[in-house]
Amino acid sequence: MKAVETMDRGDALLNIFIGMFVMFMFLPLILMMLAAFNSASPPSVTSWEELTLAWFPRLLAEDRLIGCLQNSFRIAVFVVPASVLLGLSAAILLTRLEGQATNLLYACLISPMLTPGIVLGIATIVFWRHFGVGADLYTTIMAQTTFIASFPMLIIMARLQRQDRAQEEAALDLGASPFFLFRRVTFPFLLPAILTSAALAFLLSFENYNTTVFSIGGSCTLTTEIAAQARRAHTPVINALGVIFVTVTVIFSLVYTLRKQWEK
Amino acid sequence: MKQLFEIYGWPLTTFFSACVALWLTILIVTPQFFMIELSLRFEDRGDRLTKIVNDLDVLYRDKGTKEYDLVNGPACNTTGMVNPMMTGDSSCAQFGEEDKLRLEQQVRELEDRIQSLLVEEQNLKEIKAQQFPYSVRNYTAMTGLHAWTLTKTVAFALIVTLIALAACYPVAYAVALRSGPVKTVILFTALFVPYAVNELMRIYAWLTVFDLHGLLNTLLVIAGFASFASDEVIIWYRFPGTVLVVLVYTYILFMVFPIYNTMATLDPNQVEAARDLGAKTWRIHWRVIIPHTKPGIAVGCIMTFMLAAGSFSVPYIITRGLQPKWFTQLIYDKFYESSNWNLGSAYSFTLLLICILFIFGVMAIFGVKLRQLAR
Amino acid sequence: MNDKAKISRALRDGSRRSFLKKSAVVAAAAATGPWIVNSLAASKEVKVFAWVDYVNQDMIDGFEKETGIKVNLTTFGSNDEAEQKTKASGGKGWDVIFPSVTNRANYEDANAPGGIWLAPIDEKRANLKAIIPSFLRDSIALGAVYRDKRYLIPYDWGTEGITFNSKVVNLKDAEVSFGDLWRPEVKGKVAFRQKSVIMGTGLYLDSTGVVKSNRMLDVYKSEEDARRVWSAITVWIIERKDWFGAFWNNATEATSAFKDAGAVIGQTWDTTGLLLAQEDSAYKYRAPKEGIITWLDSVGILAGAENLDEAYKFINYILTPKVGAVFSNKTGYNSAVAGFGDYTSDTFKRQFAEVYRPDVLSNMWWWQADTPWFAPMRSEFVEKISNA
Amino acid sequence: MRGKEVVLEKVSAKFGDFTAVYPTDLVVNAGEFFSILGPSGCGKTTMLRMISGFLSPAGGSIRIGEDLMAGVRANQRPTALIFQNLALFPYMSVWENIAFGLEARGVSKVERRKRAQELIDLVALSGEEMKKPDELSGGQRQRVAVARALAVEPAVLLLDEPLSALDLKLRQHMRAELRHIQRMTGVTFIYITHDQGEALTMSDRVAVMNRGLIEQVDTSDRIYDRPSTPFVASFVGENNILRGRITAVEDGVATLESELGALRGRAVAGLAVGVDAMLFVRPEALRIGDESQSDNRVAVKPVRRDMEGAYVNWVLSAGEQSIVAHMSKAADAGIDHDRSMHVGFAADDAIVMAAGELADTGRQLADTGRQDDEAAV
Repeated sequence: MKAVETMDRGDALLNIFIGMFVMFMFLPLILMMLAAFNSASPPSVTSWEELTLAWFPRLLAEDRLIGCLQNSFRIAVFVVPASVLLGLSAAILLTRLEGQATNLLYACLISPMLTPGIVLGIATIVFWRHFGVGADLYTTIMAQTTFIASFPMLIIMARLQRQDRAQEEAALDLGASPFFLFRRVTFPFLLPAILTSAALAFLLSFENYNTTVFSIGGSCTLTTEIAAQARRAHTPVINALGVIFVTVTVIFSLVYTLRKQWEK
Repeated sequence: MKQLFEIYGWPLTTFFSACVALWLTILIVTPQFFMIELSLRFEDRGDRLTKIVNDLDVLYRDKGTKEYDLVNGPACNTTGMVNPMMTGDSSCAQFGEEDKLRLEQQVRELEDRIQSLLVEEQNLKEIKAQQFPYSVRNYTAMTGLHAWTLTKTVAFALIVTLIALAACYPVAYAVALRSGPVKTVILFTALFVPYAVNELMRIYAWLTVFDLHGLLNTLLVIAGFASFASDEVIIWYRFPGTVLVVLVYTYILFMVFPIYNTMATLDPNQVEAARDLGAKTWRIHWRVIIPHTKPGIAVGCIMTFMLAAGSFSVPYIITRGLQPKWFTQLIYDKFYESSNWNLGSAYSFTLLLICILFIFGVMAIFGVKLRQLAR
Repeated sequence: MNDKAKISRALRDGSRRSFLKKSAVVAAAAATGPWIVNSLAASKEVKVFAWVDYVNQDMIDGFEKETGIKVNLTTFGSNDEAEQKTKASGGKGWDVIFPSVTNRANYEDANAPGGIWLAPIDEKRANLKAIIPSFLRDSIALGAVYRDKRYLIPYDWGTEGITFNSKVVNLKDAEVSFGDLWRPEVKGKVAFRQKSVIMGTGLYLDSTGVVKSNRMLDVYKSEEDARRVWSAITVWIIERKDWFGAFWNNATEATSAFKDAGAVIGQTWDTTGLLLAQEDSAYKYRAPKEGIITWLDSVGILAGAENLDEAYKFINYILTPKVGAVFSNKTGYNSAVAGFGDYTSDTFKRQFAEVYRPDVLSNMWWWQADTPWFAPMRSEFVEKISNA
Repeated sequence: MRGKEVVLEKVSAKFGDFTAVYPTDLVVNAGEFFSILGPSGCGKTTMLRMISGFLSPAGGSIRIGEDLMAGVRANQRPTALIFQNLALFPYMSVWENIAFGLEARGVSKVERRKRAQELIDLVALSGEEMKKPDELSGGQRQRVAVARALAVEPAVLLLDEPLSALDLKLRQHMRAELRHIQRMTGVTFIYITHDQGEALTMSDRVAVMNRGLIEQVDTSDRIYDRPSTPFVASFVGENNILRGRITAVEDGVATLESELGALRGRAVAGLAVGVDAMLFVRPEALRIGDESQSDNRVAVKPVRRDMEGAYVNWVLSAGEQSIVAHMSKAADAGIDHDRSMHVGFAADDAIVMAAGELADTGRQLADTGRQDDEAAV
């Protein structure tokens, strides 16, 4: 990238705009985090009472919140492998098949990404009710997998397209059985993409709300519980949770960015 | 297919195909089909059958109370704190033999009426089962109020998309083409952090701004336009603008990253070359950068529109019930409040259709193919 | 794909049934999924689906100590939510549920086994003798019994009256009215539930003669009457939309309407008013002279309950006078358990005497058993109010 | 000797309507270094893929040793393929790459290690065992690919232009190395290339292919000296092409009436009087100025003289026709540069055949005369 040598007025304006944009993105988050250290409840940054860390241990006492958090993990435990598996299968099929039918298949498999989450949730509960399966964690797993699987599909497809197909042929030619070939050649090649998509699938499952709230029936996940609490009387306990969320995210982003820079 | 078999062998190929087939049928196509099927069934709540069921209910209740009296004698409050009289005629009066006979007679009469109604109920049920079950009444019967809600939701989503596009283009441009390597990394991280923070948390964060004692009102008080004491502060949650702002905030990054990703693949030398050839800034954007970025812009618009129009979390949390409902909330109510899954499915499918139309519209405007969208 | 061909063939033949059967086979494999997910949960437990404030920690601890059965609690904020989630989960998610007795009809569903998502109460296992007899009797008329079988046991009753901050609006106890919500000085600071404000305001408009409704009993009479009464009331309310300060849908939201959203008066459940009054004596909860709105809640067992023994144990536990008193002390609702009053706190007794004066008790307005048109039409008008 | 013979009978290949290979009969002897030479798109890779099992022939049968290959999948054939881009596994070390085929056959790790080491020694890669392919030089990677293919002890090794990615020096070095390895192992090598230098230097026999047809199968010498079609003559080595009409065929010598007068050369079989024909004569067979001892004489004008080092490249013109002649330094010394002169050649050094399709490279010959360099690009 070319370094900008002279700063003209356009650049100055652009920089101001970027500054404002970044502030817009961060200000609410910072305010929310600050309120977690204020003893005032409901959370506030403007009526400051007392600096406190008391809201953090209170998190552990929120049995319901913890229960919902466990549900989030339970769901992810199924959604992540299912999505990666479906995404992987679709990516392999789409890369290897040719013709118009492939385009149609591709359009179908990518459509859940472009469908509003609530529609997926609704379709799922309507479908499963026919088989006597009620809305619960299970339907949420199904609904989430429907669209989350598209993401691994895209990631793995991108990698597959960069694959040297001669490698697979070479392996076959050397006497590898198709299964051995997949385990020893294709899978190792796809592994980075598979890990990335697993991480992404986890994030998507963990933070999903719009699909989940329509498909989960009477159960809860962390996000539905946060929404429920945010809607009614809320205490800074949620803010404390927010501090943890943001901190974890920042740490991960930094580690990720630094590692990428390091690799360069 | 042959190639697949050769490389992956039939067990793996069958397995992969089965996975995709399951995904396609059980998760994608059939559920949508079931939803549409449900939306085409109109539930008539004013027909004769419903009335009979209701009448039966009343008769059974009447009979039940009388039978209770026959067994237990007249109910009378003997213990407990208080007995608020509900039906008004319970008393502790003695229960004579004559009353008993009268009651038994009444119970028998009730039973007769119940029997005849049960027969009619059965007949009507059989007739109903034979009728053609489908109609489009769930779609045509959308009330003016709901149509207005839908229009408003779509309009809001469009505005959100436009604002996001206007705001994100310069940001993506600055990060992708206008910054040195270090600044790019910093900016990218700065954008990535809010993007990766839980969506609900980002929405929740705005409560600190809009609350009665939140940032906005405090600023107003400091500026002397309002005061907490006399309760002259503004209840921000009442204004549709709050939903708009938070929608933009929540989904704007789904616009930034697609645009950034495509823009970053542009060779900066192209821009330099255009500049060398004497092109003005706007012309460089119009002729070089925007054409290159088109797929990214299309994806950004589609994602932002779809997320904004389909957002349940933002209106749910931000309006706190003080504003007219969003279309998604309406759908939620149909499912979880007023027990009309059929109508809810119809509305849900309507929302889906609008999104599909928008996608095709954007693809036509930008001349982008579906394959190009996924990156 | 093969499956696609199957679907289209099934569609062409118009044999939806056979198609469903075929997809059922396909689904069978996937349907083992719920079993796996559920098996992650603990074994000996009772799953309770209750109003947010109904089952408190003391009750859970007490029950677990007495029986060793774990309580798995899920809460709901409204009858509608409870009904829809029950339907959505196929009556399987929970064992014990707490519907309002008048809402029993909403659990009927053609998709349910036996036509209703509730299980008939086994009167040998449930300790019905613990209930104040008049509740047991009158609950039949309100809907606890369906086609000769009892599905619900009265659990508690409560009221919906007026809560107000007496420092801001000072009302005389005997003259409180549903009309006070619309006084000029409380503009923009009124809290209410859209669903019930059209009943409370209806009672007020009936008493003043603006909208005649036979004390709102007309809305249960027929669809036409319901439409006439509710539309008139809705128009009247929407003309005063500037009065809306906060909407609530459950007890916690109602409390926060006063604490956070700046409401000074509201139509609330007794629990909200009484708990606020315990914290700040400026708050009062009073019965309007049009007749306080009264409801009877109940406890039942879901059709798909998996832990029947535990469910009956739980129900019998909460139907003991001591637990009834714990419940009342914590919530401000009134237990339907005979003899619970002996164990209630002095505050509860005092507040009860303050609110439920004899004249109030003789002039209560009871929610009636739901009719088929009631819920859909009410939600239609509620939408209008929400969208005003 | 562990190589096996490969026999193709009426083997053909089709992609849709396009025929990539016409029915072909071919016998590659056991332990032979056999090359298939042809321009890109001639069907030679298709041929290779049919032998290796990645493609099923549209017709005909392939036999390796005693076994018919119909229905035998690529991973079960006694062949090993070396890909143009080598297709080494980037996530495996050198020795793991080499031992891959053994691993696929379930050979124990100790045994694999041992076998891999033998091959590493054979291809002179000791010390590089633990490196990953991207840490190796081009030549080293080449050797890994060969060792990897040999590890499965194939009866036939198929090589798909494996040297094309290397630079000229390395390529020449690897030729010798491949030849050496082939001799050491006795495996049948079938080598595909468009580079005639490679084919001629390494091979026992060469097949020249054009448009899905094998035009000639012969030893390198005979391919060069006795091409049987115009294509082979123009594709392999440099040749001057003189067109004309046959006026007589006697005792295996044809007379051709051309713009430059009557020319005589050896006639290929079946040549008849009156047909349009071509006479091919190698540049090194031409003599300049030496008029007495030639069967053919053509008057020419010098156009250019390029000093090529070992010889001198003369570009001459005879009317419209451009003629190239290679002179040894000694012979060149006696040439008078300034006047018009004659070139002559013995009838035995020229070949006359019926006019036919020529290779693309033939046209450029007069201008460049440097096919090696071209191939290196």
